[in-house]
Amino acid sequence: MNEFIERNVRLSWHAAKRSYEVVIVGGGGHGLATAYYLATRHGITDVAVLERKYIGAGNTGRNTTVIRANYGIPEAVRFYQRSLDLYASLEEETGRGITHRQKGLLWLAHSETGIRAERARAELNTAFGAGTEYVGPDEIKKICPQLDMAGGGVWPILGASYHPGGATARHDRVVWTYAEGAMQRGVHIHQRTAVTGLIMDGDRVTGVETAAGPISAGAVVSAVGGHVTALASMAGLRLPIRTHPLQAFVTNRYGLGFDPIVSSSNLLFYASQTAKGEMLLGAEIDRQPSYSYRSGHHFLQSCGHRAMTLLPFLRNLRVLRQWTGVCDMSPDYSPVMGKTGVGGFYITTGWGTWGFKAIPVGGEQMAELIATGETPDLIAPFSLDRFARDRTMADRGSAGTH
Amino acid sequence: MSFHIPCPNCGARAIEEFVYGEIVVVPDSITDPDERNLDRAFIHGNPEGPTSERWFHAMGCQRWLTLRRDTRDEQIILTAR
Amino acid sequence: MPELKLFHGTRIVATPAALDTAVWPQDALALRLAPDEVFVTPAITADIVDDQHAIVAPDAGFAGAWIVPDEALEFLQRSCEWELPLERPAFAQGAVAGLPVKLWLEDDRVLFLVPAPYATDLEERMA
Amino acid sequence: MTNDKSLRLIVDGSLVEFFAGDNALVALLRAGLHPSQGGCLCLAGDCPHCLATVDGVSYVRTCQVAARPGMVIKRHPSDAPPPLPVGDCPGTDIIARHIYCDVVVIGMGESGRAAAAEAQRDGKDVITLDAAAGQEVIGIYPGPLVVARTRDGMADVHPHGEIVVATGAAEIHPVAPGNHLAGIVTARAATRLAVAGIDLGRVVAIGTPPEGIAVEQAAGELVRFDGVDRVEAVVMRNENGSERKIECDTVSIGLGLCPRDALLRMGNGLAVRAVGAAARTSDIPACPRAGTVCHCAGVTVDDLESVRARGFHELELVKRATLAGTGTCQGSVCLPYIRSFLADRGESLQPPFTARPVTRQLTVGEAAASSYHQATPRTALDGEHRRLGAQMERAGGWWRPWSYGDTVGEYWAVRKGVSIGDVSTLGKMLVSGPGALELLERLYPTKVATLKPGRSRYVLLLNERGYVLDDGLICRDDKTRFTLTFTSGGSSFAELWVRDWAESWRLDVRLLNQTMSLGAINVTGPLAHELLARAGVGDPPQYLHHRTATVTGILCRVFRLSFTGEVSYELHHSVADSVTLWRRLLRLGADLGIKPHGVEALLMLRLEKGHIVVGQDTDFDSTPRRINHEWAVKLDKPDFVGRQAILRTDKVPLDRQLAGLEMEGPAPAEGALIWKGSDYVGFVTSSVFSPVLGKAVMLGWLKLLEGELPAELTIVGRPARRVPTPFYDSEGSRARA
Repeated sequence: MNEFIERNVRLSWHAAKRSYEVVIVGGGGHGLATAYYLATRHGITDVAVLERKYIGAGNTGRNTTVIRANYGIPEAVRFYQRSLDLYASLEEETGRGITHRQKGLLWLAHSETGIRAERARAELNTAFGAGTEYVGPDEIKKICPQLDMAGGGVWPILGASYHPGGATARHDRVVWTYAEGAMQRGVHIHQRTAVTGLIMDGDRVTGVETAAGPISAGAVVSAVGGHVTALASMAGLRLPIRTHPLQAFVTNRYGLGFDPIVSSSNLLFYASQTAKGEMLLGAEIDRQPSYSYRSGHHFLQSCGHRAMTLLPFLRNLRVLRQWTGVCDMSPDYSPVMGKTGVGGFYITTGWGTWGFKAIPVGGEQMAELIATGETPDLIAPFSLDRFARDRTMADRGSAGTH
Repeated sequence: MSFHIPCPNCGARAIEEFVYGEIVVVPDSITDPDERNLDRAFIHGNPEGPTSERWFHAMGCQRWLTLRRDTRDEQIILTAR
Repeated sequence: MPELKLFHGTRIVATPAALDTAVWPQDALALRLAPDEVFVTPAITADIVDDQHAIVAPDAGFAGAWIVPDEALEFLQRSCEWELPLERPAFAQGAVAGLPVKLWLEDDRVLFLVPAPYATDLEERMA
Repeated sequence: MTNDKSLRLIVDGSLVEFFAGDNALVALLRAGLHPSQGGCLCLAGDCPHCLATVDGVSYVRTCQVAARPGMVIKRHPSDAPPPLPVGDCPGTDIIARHIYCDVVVIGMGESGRAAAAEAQRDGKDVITLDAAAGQEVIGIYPGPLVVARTRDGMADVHPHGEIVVATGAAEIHPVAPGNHLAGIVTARAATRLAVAGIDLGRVVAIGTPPEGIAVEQAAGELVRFDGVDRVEAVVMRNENGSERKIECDTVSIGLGLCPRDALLRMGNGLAVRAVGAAARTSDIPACPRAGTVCHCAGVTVDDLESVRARGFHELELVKRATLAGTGTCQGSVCLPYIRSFLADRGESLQPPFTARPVTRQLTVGEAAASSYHQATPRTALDGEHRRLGAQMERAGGWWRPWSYGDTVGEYWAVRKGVSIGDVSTLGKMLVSGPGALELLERLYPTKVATLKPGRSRYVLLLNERGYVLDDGLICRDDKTRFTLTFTSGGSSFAELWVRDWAESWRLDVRLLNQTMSLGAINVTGPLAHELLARAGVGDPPQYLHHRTATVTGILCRVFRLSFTGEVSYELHHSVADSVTLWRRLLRLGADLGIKPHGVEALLMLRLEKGHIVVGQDTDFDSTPRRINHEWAVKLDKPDFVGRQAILRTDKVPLDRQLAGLEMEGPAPAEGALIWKGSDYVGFVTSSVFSPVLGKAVMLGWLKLLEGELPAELTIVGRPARRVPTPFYDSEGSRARA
């Protein structure tokens, strides 16, 4: 008996119309959540989500499902804590299971400077509403008995910040829950519908071109991952985004027994056990920009090696599958959301390695922006024009892994 | 993703031996000095297709090389010193 | 595996043409690290290179050891992800055991050099 | 084949005899055991039914490993995945060997042998990898690279030419109620088991019969398998709709072939070619009516129907909604049926799932074979520090002595006597050539031309965003020759940066990075002159001057500067001389109370002077204005890297600034938040209780409130004040003494 078979969600597909009030490009988590919140919070249901493959085919379905709010700047801590809270209540709100598990997240330090950084993270997080505490070796061992505190004699574990709110949820179920919730309220979702151009009226975006013909829209939202530079350029926008691959792998299924999410600041890997029982391991992004989904052998070797150094029980686990997604990295490791300076065109991008965590809050805030025309306070710091305003959101708490 | 980069000094080596360097191109259409600087500092061409870039062979000769690579499939088209 | 020792020599940075035409002492080993850089061991005097702006610096920044070919190749087969040159003698450089290693391959011996700060790591990884 | 009684292995704690040549699966079947309680066995590494834990490794395909005396096999639990290992799994490091060749042939069946022979006839250097010989290819990667697990470690095969996939085809399994029972085998497996001497009893064949075995052929459509644990009968439906039950001990399944082309698809875009059965198109079996489709995840035909009816039509969505195809066999068994099912329900025949590594499983330990940690460099004095009992830390990318055990004592040695510190980790670079001056003028925000030979100057290094990348010194040696220093953390990056610009501007310069060739020892404290005099340098350079000198008989370049606030001389020398110089200085200064100081004491000393540490006190968007270093930037100079960005950002009101802070009592932790009333205004970047001042001194970020930096603040609940820096010796007379 497979408890993971989706038995509740019902997707209802519609024929495409020629015109919608809002067209959202990209049927991943952010696009679907935006549609869902437009419908549920603002009653805006004349909405189409256009997806070039199938819903969740891009980075939402490829990510490693960590949800956390232990970021490095107050603006980000507040933003992601809101997401953490929305995730925690999403099952109750929708009546659908997203396999949400609050697990706690350990961020390990291996040097004096690392200890200082994790203490500082705990201090900042706590002040802005995301519970994080500094923990010493004894507590670390209690939270995750599998850790080799000597770090294989190479990277001893000296301390950690512990973020009890750290959680995971099944990525596909998040996608389907938002898709179903939006569809139920009348939102159209069109798969296999790639956007090939933006329709401009003067300097305003008024619709999109697709292989099946043009669709006009009162507002167009780019919620694409990986191809945002090309899409934005159709509106004459140049973006501070570079797209990098991010790889991960899972082992076969084993009995549950690895409770927290563990991350190492120096070894740059992270590990958790999925609800299915697979050990899921990831590491930093590939350094070269690329749109290739091809997996590399060096990643498997290096990530496996680093993980095994702190978690020696991994040695004899068998690898099941490795895969690759692509991450749109911004220069300051923070998202880029909101108005673009081009009328009728909104953007949610720069999701780097932190996009999954932000799906609920990203969707909620984008929906509010589109519905009201006013940029909500929570996302105002993340606007595209912050680079020109010399107000970058440099966030060391988010750089490059998960 | 790992692939090999043909270093003109050392020979083909795995990408992990190198450090990536971007070649920034600011369009001529941008003429205001501040706007040119803003573009140069933050904007990325981020092309889906062939792109020119620099790689520093940190594990070998410790020199830069220039190459063209297709970001869709990682094919290397051309290398120069 | 023998203990790695510092190799005393001279680091020269000069125009490629000046290095191409320089004649090194017969007993010296000249490793061309880059078109404009050479490491000569043992140390030599400055006036060999025809470039008034050349940097000629005494250098003991590499630690190294000569290894018999069988041992060297056995180690390289598991620690070196790139193909060794076939001709001898030959100079080659790149990652070996995750470290920036320079190799001088002769018929009956192989010289391993690594920046001195990585000497301990190379010794451990060769052991 | 002889039955040697010494051949025993252990299955779930009991001894089981096997024959020489048996694989582990045959050994189990010979003993009347089924490795996973049931399911159609293929004996070819395709299905998930022979998985077991072998010698501590779960998910091993027992048909792919030779039985060995003493081998310990545990069957996976029938109702749950195998348990997560508890505690450490000791094991020897597995080695990966790199092999170079022209052509790789994967699979040594008939077509593989032919392809290998043909390549060899063409004079190619051929490597063959055959799963039957224990060489299991786990993936094809860009490079191209073929990675295989072999009996003596991993093999990383790098072909110059093509990769030939000759992996053959897998047999299609049955989907019908009862297909979880033991006693069902594929036709090829039936033949192999018979050859191995396993008694199959009465064999009924569905579809293509096995070779070399007497069978009863079952005609018609498969309805179900009957039995309790083992199959006892198979029920078939005739063309006229009537059912017929055929009693049996074994059912042989010959329902067609599906190419083992995962490697071919994984190598898409690389020089990969399939031959033989691996190149065929897949047989698509009839759409199943009932039964388990995916055994790895436990997905039935009803489950497929249920998710399809609720809008999951895409093959990938069906896979994700049921998890069919995501288990150990990665769709080998279920994929033909899911495609058949969706085609039957009116969708087009959809292409197979994306092929991803790994195709044959390996352990994490095997995956990590011959992988190395990024090494942390050590200075030539590493051994000295350890002998002195230093707490060694990774700092700025190097192993450095954090403290020798008495940080405050080390501190006072600098403030009142003399101390030495290992600063070999600083970046050091020589620049020479006609273009050297221009390079530095364009690279640094300071005026370089005015720097006289023999003089040094503190400099910031900026990027094109106008952010501070690093700081250090420019030291002029002569008209066309300079020495540059960088921070320890910046040293690995500095060479890339300088070379990139020199090339981009096409300047005629020579660059030599001496970071790893030169050691550096900082002699600091009011008695530093005295120590240097004893060391043979009676006329040391003036403040911010440098020259060559022989120190204790060792040739050094002596740079006078100060990071600690006291008189300081940095002695740059060959790494070959570091230990000798260090020991001689300690001996010469013994009666002066000399002590070496570690990084922790150094961080205290510099903080009292208000000196920043790039990376600790700066963030990656720190402009000179934000860190109060506008004095180091000469905007009246022609262009330099970062100039236009500073002109641009100067037009925007300042939002925050790094400032000096002080408070009574113990020092708060670095990272402590700074409040103005109930408003958050920033955080502390550096913090120490100053022994000489008797109060806590700090650097920290402050937000401007209504255009002003707040002055009266609260940190860790206590009052604090913004104050100018330096905190100590604000005139700088001690460093210049």
